[in-house]
Amino acid sequence: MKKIINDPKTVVAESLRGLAAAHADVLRVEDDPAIVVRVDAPVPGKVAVISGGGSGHEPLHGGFVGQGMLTAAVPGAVFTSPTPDAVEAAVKATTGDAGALLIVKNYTGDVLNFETAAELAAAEGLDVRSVVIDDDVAVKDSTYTAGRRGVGGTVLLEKITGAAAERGDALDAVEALARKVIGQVRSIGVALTAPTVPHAGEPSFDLADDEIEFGIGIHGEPGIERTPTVSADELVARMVEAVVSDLPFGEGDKVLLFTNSMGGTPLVELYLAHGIAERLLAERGIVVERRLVGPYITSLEMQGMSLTLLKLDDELTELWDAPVNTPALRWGV
Amino acid sequence: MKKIINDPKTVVAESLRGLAAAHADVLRVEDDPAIVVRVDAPVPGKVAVISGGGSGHEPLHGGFVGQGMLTAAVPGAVFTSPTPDAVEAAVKATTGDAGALLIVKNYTGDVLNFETAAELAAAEGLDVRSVVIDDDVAVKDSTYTAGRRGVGGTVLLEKITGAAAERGDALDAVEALARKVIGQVRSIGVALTAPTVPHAGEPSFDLADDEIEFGIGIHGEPGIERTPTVSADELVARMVEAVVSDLPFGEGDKVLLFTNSMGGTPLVELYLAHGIAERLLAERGIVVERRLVGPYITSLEMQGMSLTLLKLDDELTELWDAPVNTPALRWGV
Amino acid sequence: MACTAETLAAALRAAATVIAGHRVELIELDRAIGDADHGENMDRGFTAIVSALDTGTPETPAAVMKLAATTLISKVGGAAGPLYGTAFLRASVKLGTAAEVDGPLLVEALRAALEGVQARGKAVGGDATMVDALIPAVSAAEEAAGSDIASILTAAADAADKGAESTVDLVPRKGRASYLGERAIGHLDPGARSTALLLRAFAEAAR
Amino acid sequence: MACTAETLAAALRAAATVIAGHRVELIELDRAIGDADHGENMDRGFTAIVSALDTGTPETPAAVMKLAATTLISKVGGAAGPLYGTAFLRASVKLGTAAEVDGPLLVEALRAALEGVQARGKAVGGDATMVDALIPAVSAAEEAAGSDIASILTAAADAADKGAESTVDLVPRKGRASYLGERAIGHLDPGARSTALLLRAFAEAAR
Ligand SMILES: Nc1ncnc2c1ncn2[C@@H]1O[C@H](COP(=O)(O)OP(=O)(O)O)[C@@H](O)[C@H]1O
Ligand SMILES: Nc1ncnc2c1ncn2[C@@H]1O[C@H](COP(=O)(O)OP(=O)(O)O)[C@@H](O)[C@H]1O
Ligand SMILES: [Mg+2]
Ligand SMILES: [Mg+2]
Ligand SMILES: [Mg+2]
Ligand SMILES: [Mg+2]
Repeated sequence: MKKIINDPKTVVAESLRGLAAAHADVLRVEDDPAIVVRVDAPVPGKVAVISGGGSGHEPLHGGFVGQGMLTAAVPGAVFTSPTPDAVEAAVKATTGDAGALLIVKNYTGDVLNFETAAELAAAEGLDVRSVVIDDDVAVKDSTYTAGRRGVGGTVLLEKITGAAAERGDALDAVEALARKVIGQVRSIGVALTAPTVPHAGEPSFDLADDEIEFGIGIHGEPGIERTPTVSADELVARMVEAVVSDLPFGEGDKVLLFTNSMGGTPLVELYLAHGIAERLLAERGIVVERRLVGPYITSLEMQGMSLTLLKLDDELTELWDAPVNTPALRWGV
Repeated sequence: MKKIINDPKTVVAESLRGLAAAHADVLRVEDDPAIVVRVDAPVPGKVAVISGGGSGHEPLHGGFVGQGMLTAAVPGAVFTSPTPDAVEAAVKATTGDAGALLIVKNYTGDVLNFETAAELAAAEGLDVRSVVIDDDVAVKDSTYTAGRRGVGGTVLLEKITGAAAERGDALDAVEALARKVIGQVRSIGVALTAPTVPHAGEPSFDLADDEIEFGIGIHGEPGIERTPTVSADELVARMVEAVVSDLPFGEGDKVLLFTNSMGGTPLVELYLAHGIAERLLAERGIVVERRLVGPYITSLEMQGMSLTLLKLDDELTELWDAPVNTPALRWGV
Repeated sequence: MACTAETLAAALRAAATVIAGHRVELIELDRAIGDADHGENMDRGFTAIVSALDTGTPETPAAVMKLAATTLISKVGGAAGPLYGTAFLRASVKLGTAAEVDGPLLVEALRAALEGVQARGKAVGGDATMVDALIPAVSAAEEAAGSDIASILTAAADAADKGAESTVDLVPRKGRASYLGERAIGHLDPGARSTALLLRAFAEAAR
Repeated sequence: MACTAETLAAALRAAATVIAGHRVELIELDRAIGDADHGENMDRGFTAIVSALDTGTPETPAAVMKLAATTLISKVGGAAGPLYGTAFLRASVKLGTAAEVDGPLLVEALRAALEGVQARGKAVGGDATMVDALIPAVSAAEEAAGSDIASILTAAADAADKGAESTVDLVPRKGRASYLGERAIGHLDPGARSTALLLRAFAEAAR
């Protein structure tokens, strides 16, 4: 394992120190339990939008804290959901009368720990709602399983709900908006290589030189299918088909296309894949109105990419375009 | 080799198609020769700021085209300087009476090809100046050698000269400013792994699991020294020492600290390293007034990082803070 | 031998040593079908339990269990943190104010722990989770309810071992391994394994 | 046999075949001490020369050389593009309006090519670049100036081979390999190797 670290046990804490130093104008980091909080939180009269999860997916979530997006982020250990007391600390640090929305990615650990935190916060009289995002079409959904994972759609959900909270929407409205976004966003991911978790010291799965994992999550879990490497044209076509056919997205739909690097895939490849996705969507008559291209929800150094499609309407587009000032997403400010 | 590509020979052209599709609001891509041009170029009355070089360093340079930064970028093949006719095409597409500044990274190929292009453009009556950036302290400088490489400082130089051009500075002033920046910016890089050039198909150098390359460039050239892996504390201390002692930077100096990922290093590690650098500079009494953290000048999927320090004064800080609207750097807009 | 606050604390310390010794094994099991953190998570949690106990042993067995529960909940995270935390918390509630735990009370506490895990995680037997180790363990403990504590725990541990083994042939339906579907067949569930390890450690400590 | 526009074009086509055959070798040499693109760059350039010639052979040897020069300049990039481009351009200028190139004119053209490379790249002998293949090649050609074209080129190619070999023991002072300093000792310079390959291809074509 080769990493720029001192000790696997202190990676997250030390990294947060760097984040705080680099972005003192937009966020602050509180210790023990570690949370990342908007520098001006609590923002009076505004709904707090809070998310979190295991670390190793940066910039998610800490890099999205700031004006117009997250009010707080709760980073767990690498690939491990944060504990309820950390989530509760984030709620307390940011939540006033307007209440808070917790954005939870659908993993057993995240759901259970956030659930407990929400109960604790409710017991203190705070109005806290939770939404669970499960946009990964790779996983079969069923009430008897853990259900679909939350992946790329999380970034879009955080941006859009953060914008709604920023403009002063009430908690009911922000929650309803979140459910709407979750209902119309879908993603799929592939991995070319495996990430290496610092405390594990070895790649999370073994992949031959001519194999890829199709339908990967963001935690180094193997994908749903191991297939031979294929051309970018073929790979992206398969991904587009998986996402489009799921919702389904149809001719004339306006969408946001999010082409995401899992961390180790260079931009030159990512833009190449994005270009293919744009062409394939155009061929289907799907209208790409907004796009996001880059490493925004990653899995450490894993090479690979994901595609996310969100069906847009005027409201969502307006909220997407609204000013945002965070370490990783910034415009209009 | 595992990459999301169709054919090594068409990687750059296909990737540019994706770039153009993703950022049609700020730039356009012209074909044959391939150049990336600000969407509103030529901008009447304003100096054109143009850079370029081999591809594989994205977002450099194409991702920095837009309002307040580059007027045009000239992408060569992967790790190969562009040809003079491509540079000339970029000059012609963007340069009016105000003239153009060419930002050239100090590599034999870049210098020779841009030199020829500048001659061709001058022959057409255009006022074109060139500056050569050579900020890499890893390389010994001498008139008998190829001299220092241009690395991380290039990003800062492009931002600052782009801002000067945007506010309407004349070519003389922009050129003088560029020389000033080049005089007070220094960088050092390390690699933990080697990049793989698509047409080569194999990593550019072989590195054992317990070795790193210290003093690496951005083209997969091996570094100046191969050393055993060390802790992040030790690694960053060595890097800070190399950069600080070179200019040298001294107590009370105000600086911009740029902590750059070479592509494959995840943000969690990069912020960790950034935090260490901030601490070490503070211990030396060097005042970090601005910072940039992320993958901005990369070497494909290479894992590693670089540190760049630029000595600031009020003018440079103001130009750094000025609005910029490019795919990779955006604020104030 | 009945179980006091002191012996329970000692058993938790012993369990911490066992978990530390199997940290890498649990990471490897999770690496195969999950996200390679189960050993790290459990080790972090039990190391924290030992630290908490070092500041003084609570008065009653129930209080010791509660300390362990809250420590697990606040230090482990992931799926295992709330699930084991709930198990310990429910067991603690069942122990009430007793100064000593006898066989029947122990069995009740084990049953409560299982019910807590199922209430929280919604997994049933055959889903290839820690529940597949706990269900047979609780049944075996109930059958042995008349014997001494060591025998009850040994019976539970033996059954848990077998139950954990059974996950090898199952298609996981809960937790991270469920994403793999059929591909997870042939792999031991890490949480089932850690449950078996904990029960074995308690059994050994009770002797 | 004297050299006409047609034979020169044929020699360039032959050279393109040789470069294509050594593409991987040149990439590997550059991978060791540079950025792994020299073979790709040269192959791209000579493939383009062949395409350009396919649209019709220019009238004079000088025009053929000029076509090759401008193609290299506009298709190769990197250090090798402008350097080889300049070499071919200077040679072309020297060839003037001659319809056929004889031995003495060939030698003059080779000398001009060398001077062009040095004017452009500022490298001297011993810097471990293509110049170390070209200098001995030009000297050998000058010594053989009285013989026929094939003999002159063979003498140049033999000397270029030796000159290229000599770069193995040198510390590079120009180009990308110079960043490596002492670590580059033991490696053949890719540009010196491609120069030797080109001269050999021309010599073979002239027979
Ligand atoms: N819904 C559930 N019910 C019971 N046990 C579960 C459930 N989900 C997961 N587990 C158990 O948790 C274990 C994984 O724990 P751990 O790796 O620490 O957490 P995570 O899966 O969040 O990384 C699994 O091996 C399984 O035994
Ligand atoms: N200043 C120079 N003078 C002469 N030859 C040079 C000079 N710099 C580089 N070269 C030659 O160019 C070769 C490298 O070419 P190439 O790999 O195509 O370009 P780049 O170094 O830009 O990647 C070197 O092996 C060397 O022979
Ligand atoms: Mg986990
Ligand atoms: Mg090159
Ligand atoms: Mg796990
Ligand atoms: Mg090269």
